[in-house]
Amino acid sequence: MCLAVPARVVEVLPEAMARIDAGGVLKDISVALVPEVAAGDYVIVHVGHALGRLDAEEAQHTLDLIAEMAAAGEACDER
Amino acid sequence: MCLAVPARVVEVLPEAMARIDAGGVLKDISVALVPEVAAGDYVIVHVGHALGRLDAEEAQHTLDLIAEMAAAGEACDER
Amino acid sequence: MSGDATDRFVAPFRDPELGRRLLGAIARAARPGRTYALMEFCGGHTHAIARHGLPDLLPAGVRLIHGPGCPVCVLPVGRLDMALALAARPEVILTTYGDLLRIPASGGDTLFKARSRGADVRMVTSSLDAVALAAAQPDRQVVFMAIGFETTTPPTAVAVKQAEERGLDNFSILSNHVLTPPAIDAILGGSGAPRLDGIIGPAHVSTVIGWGAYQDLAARHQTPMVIAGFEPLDVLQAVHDLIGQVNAGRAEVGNQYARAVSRDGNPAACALVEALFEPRPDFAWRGLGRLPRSGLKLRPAYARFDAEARFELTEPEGREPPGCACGEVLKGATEPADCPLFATRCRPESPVGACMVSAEGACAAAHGHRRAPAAAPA
Amino acid sequence: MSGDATDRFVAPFRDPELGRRLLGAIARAARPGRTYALMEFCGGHTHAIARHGLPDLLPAGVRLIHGPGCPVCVLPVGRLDMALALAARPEVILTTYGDLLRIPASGGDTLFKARSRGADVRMVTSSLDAVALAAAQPDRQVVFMAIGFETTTPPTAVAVKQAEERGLDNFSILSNHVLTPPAIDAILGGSGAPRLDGIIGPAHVSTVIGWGAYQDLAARHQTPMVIAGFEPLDVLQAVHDLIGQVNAGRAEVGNQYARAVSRDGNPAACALVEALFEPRPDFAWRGLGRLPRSGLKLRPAYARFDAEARFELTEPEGREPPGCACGEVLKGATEPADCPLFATRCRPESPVGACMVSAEGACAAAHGHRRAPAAAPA
Amino acid sequence: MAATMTPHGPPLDLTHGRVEMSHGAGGRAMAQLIDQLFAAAFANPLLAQGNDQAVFTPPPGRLALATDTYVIRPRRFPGGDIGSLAVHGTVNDLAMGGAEPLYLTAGFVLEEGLPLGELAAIVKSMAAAASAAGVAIVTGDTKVVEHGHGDGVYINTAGLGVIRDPGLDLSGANARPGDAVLVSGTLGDHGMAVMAEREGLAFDPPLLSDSAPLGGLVAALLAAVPETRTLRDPTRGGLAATLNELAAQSGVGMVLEEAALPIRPGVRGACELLGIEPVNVANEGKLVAIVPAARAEAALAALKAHPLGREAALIGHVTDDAARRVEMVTTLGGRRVIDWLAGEQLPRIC
Amino acid sequence: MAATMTPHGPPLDLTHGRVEMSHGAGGRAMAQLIDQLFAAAFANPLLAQGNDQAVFTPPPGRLALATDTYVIRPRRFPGGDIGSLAVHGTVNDLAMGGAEPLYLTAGFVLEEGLPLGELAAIVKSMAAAASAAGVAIVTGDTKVVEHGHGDGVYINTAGLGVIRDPGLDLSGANARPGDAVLVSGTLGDHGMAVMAEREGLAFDPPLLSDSAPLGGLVAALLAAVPETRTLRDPTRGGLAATLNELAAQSGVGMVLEEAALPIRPGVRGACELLGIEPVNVANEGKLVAIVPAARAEAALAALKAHPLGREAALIGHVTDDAARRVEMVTTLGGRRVIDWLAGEQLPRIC
Ligand code: SF4
Ligand code: SF4
Ligand SMILES: [Mg+2]
Ligand SMILES: [Mg+2]
Ligand SMILES: [Mg+2]
Ligand SMILES: [Mg+2]
Ligand SMILES: [Mg+2]
Ligand SMILES: [Mg+2]
Ligand SMILES: [Mg+2]
Ligand SMILES: [Mg+2]
Ligand SMILES: [Mg+2]
Ligand SMILES: [Mg+2]
Repeated sequence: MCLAVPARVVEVLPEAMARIDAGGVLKDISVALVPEVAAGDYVIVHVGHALGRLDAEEAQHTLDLIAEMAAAGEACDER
Repeated sequence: MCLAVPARVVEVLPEAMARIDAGGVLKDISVALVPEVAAGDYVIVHVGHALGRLDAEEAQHTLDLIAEMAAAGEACDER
Repeated sequence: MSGDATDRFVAPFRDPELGRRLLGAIARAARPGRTYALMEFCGGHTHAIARHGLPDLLPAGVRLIHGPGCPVCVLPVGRLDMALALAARPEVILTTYGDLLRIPASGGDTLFKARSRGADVRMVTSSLDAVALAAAQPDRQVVFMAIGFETTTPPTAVAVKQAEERGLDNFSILSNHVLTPPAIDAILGGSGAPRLDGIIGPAHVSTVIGWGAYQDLAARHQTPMVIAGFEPLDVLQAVHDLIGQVNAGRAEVGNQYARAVSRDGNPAACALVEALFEPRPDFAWRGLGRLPRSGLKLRPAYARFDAEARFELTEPEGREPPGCACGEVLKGATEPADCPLFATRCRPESPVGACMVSAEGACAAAHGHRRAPAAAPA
Repeated sequence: MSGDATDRFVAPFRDPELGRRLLGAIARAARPGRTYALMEFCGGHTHAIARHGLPDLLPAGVRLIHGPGCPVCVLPVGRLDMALALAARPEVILTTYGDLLRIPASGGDTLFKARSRGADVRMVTSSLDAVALAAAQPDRQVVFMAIGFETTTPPTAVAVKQAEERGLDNFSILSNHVLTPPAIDAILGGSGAPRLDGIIGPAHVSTVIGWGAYQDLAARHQTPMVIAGFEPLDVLQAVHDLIGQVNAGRAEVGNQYARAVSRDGNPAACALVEALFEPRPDFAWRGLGRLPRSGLKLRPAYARFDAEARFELTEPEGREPPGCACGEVLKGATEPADCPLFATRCRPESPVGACMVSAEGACAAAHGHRRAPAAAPA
Repeated sequence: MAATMTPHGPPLDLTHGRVEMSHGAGGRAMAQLIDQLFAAAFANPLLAQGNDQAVFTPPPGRLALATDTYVIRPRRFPGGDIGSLAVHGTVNDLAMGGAEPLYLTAGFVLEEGLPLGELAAIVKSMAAAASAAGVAIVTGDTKVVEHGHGDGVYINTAGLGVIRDPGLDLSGANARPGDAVLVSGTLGDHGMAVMAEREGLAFDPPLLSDSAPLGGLVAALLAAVPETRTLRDPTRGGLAATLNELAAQSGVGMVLEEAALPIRPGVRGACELLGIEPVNVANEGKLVAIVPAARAEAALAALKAHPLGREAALIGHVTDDAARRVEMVTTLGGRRVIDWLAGEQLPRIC
Repeated sequence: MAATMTPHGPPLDLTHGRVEMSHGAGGRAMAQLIDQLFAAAFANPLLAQGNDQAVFTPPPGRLALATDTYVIRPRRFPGGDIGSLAVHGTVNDLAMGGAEPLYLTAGFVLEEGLPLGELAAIVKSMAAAASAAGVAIVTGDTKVVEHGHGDGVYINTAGLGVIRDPGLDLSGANARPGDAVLVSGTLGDHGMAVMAEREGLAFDPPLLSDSAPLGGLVAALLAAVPETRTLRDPTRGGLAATLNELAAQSGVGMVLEEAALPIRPGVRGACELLGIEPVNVANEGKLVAIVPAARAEAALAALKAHPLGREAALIGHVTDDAARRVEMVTTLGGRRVIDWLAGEQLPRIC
């Protein structure tokens, strides 16, 4: 039920709709819940609606944290 | 459109309907147009309705007339 | 007793031996060198004549001419266009007798084509089926496309009466009921029609209205008429009788079909029709034009069952199929085979005109039942 | 740029090498001999864990327990019976998300079975499809069987708003929207549930309501919670973080899913839901019983879009499937494989309970994605 | 369609169960339907191969291949159902080529909502008909369409048969002027039995469809009259369509005797009532045989000696009419053309 | 379906005409449809025999018989239509048995109202596909059902093929523990191309159905690796259904490597969006091959050398799991069972 996928907004359309690209798949969805969205933004898409925006920097930050955590562990192992 | 077939009334049913036998075929039809009809009567059936009663004596009379007419002709021939 | 109605009322009237002798009597009665132009008014007779192969058997001087007595053949295109417009409405289920489904309307459209486009068009074999459908589908509007001569009007009247009694507010009829006497009057009095020596009169129409209904016509036009059944011996006996009247210079109404027809017909049926229907000022017939007081509509008291009132319909100017000689064929002025489209562009599987569709149509009879000339391969 | 959303937000969170190293870090973090009972609340997590085969990879002491976060699994049978009653009405087109069509209602009936009996039940993939259907079929009543957590409620609200703007009088919703905090509260505070060391918190629910919504719960029950995304590295990172909190004796709300979740969520979505919906006094959850203020209905101002008001529905006492342990499974009190019907009478193609139907159901996950024991041949 | 040998949950509920979309989705529900219904009823070694194709070594001789789809409504009718019809119709198309049926394929299009009990009855009837006709159903397919996109069940069968006699040629192009035209029994029984169900007609005495496999009758005829020119089963379109087809194919005409046509009183009566002609009504257990005139009596005797040919009749002869007309001498001695049906008359009789 | 050689009126109106009930009534309208549409497009000597059955002398070898019905919606989809699919699906079922397709039968169920122009396009596509696959459509049948009882057109085809190599045995029962499991290309292209049409999804780059005839690919594989154990086309139910079928039939298990599965990004993306798995999505131009482990590389090379196998991959191996499970090692190194689809997911994709 809570299935949602990341997508890039390709084009904002009239009537609070937008065309998105989710992994090479193009679809028209509602952006009524993210009124400030613009082309190029990343959003999370659920049952035909953008639920919120995705933050690419936060994604990278999370990945860095994971890498650090994993590395720290391994560093410990190496000790 | 004026296709109609002779049938015998097998049974008068409620609501101005009757079961008829038309050459071995049984069907329920309306007898609303021949209110006085009774089982054993012959009727002429058109688009699911009895249109009128058939008179077996008149049928025989017509056949007799035809036979006579045909015979009269042949009698003439033989002369 | 099973089958005894057939044994009494059908089989003897098809008896080959009696038929052979009756044909002999006709051959003897027909005066050599004289032509007897006899019109069978009814499509039912046209069909019977073709089905039993009678034309080949009659003497050369006896010519049978097909009349306009096929209700679907005479229905003008505009009335079919009305039915098509009704059928296109999403709330409407249009019901009608099967004969009508393939008749070409304006531009060659048909109710069958409408159905294939998604319209809800259903064939019924009885007017009461339409009423039952309305009762079963209260959220739809069931329209019965009513058509036919005096034979078929009483069953429609029973249906309307039944809808009234059952309190159905979703049943109505599109009445195309027409009357035979004005048509016969037009044929006998009109221009463009051949001179007729006699008329084989309606069978089941007369069961309802009685043979007396035609007395005035026969006298006025000095043309003999014999009411006849639809079996081959019925037709042959009527032919024999008409030849006799012609030879004797008489112009009476004979009743060959006494087993089913009386002078006054079925009074209960006539009264019911009279109570529900009234003549329109005029009604258009294919081939015969607009004939005064020749069509029936529901009386104002029954207007709620009248689809023309309920759906505010007006009869459009229909476009008759270009090149089709149906109008002339229906008057007996043209033979089907003389129509340039006959058996070439107009064929039973791709009919141009109504007369090629109905089993009682003159062109269909000519194409299907007679020894038709072979068509060129496509 | 095609595919770049996947490249940034999906693929790196499935990286096998990083995953292997993260699993190593978890193994090192988990104290030998200690058990970490962690509940993934969301069905989305249950699904991801099964799909990526994570349980086999975690250290023995780390136990993942499935939570009640599958909206179709927790829906009591009585609500489905209401939907079935609606679907049986001839004027109604019942629309819903595909997940719901196979869920057994009282007596094992389903919306799919209703459809096979002729009911007009249609699957939609967006709430707006239901609105579009209502606009296209003005003569039918389109009911949207709305279901889901805080994630799915805003899309329903958009649909109702759109129906209002378009002036549709044939659109309504049967709201089964429920709230996650009361369910987590019940799990952490209730009896019959296992003692939990930590909770992997909702992903997309939190996108809408923000991670701040769970702070009070974590503190009150002294149970750490980490909001996590639905990718395998998200889940593993959350597990690592929870182990760390447990080891340190902390009970905070962590936010692993920072790329999509903020403290306050999506204010526009929250405001819209607030404007249209209000909490019901209570709402029944399968397994958890009636929880106060845990379900949403439309506010009185929107009652004309509320199918319960429009069709005067009351929630019947549904009959839960006999023998099904879903209620216990949903609380984490029973493992699916310990249900006596699991993989014998209850199978994905003939499910007894909801948990065997939904792709996010614990029993379906256990049957389909794990190394299930082979069933005996029928 | 082959058995999947996969374990299933509880058996199909034939009392209350209905066909659902899942039964055609290629998953467990479909596998269960196939195993418990189709594979169980049609069981034979080739089907049990369980592959996407049945593999076999053909017997010596030429082979014949035929197909028909069955969409009849109602699905059950006096004397048969869509299942038995789907076997008879196709094995008869093989038999008309002188082929002994070997194998059938079966393709089902099921409509969501069909009661599983009714499907089981149809499948059982199909299996019984196949067994009686000596043919094995060796491979198949099941599709499910949404409610409102079918009519319960449509069945396609394709049949493979062997023609053992190397000299046999029964092509419809073989009719020659002077040949005799025979029919193996009464006309229109099937079509009228089906139509009567829809039109609310009953019969006294009852009327049954003639649906039957004709392989044995053909064998008997060919044994007695190996010179037989051609055979065809007058199904959809009735005798009129079949004779017009043969006349066109052979470039000949035909003349029938109306009085010679065998027609049951009930069929004749129903035709009068409905305004149709017995020659346009479908048969499913009759054949038309054209034989050299000199062999007409032998052919008639051979047909009459077989249980399915007891009411066989010599109904006319082939002419050299270049216009390829089929004509009929009426009982009164007139003549008329027997044409194809122009449009529709008896929808869904096969 | 054979040409009737009967004269007709004006030709079919392919611009405005629609299928009417009369086109299936066995009369003139039906004869015209068959002559002008089917017989014209499928023209071949056997069809031209004009009989109820096609008669031929089979080539030496064993024969294979297969059937499928095609009810796909939409009828046209990127990369094909129901006509080409109806040829590919059935010749592929023959090819999976190592049979070279010889003849097809074709049974059409047309819904009243189908535009004749669309039917003509489908028939043309079917004829082109048959010609490309080297198979002749030799007999057929046409039924028309009322509006609301079909979905435009359903097509059944049955196929007869010949297996020329007397020693070839590709039964699904032949898989042995240790064998390699290969797939001839990317998974799910057909099912997703069809589903996307219905769900309003577009693809960048565009996604086409893989629908194609596999006879040539099979011939290339068998030439290189005659020891091939078994072949099957993973159509409805996808790879998961096919492997579970083979596992059940051979009494073995299988283990796949998730990372080895060839899946186009668009298919993967659409699966994520719709919440389905590529292993459950249908293919119509792919095969699964199971070969002895020692021949895996040769088989892969043979597949990759063929235009229809360029993206072939070795995806796993056969195990001796008595529970006949198909499992997958996930990219992270976990394991899960790859089960049949439980219910419906992609209705009407074939
Ligand atoms: S042959 Fe056709 S076109 Fe000519 S008059 Fe008759 S119906 Fe009209
Ligand atoms: S296995 Fe089935 S019956 Fe048992 S708890 Fe799960 S859903 Fe309910
Ligand atoms: Mg008349
Ligand atoms: Mg969830
Ligand atoms: Mg056939
Ligand atoms: Mg046949
Ligand atoms: Mg045949
Ligand atoms: Mg199949
Ligand atoms: Mg197959
Ligand atoms: Mg196949
Ligand atoms: Mg296959
Ligand atoms: Mg056929």
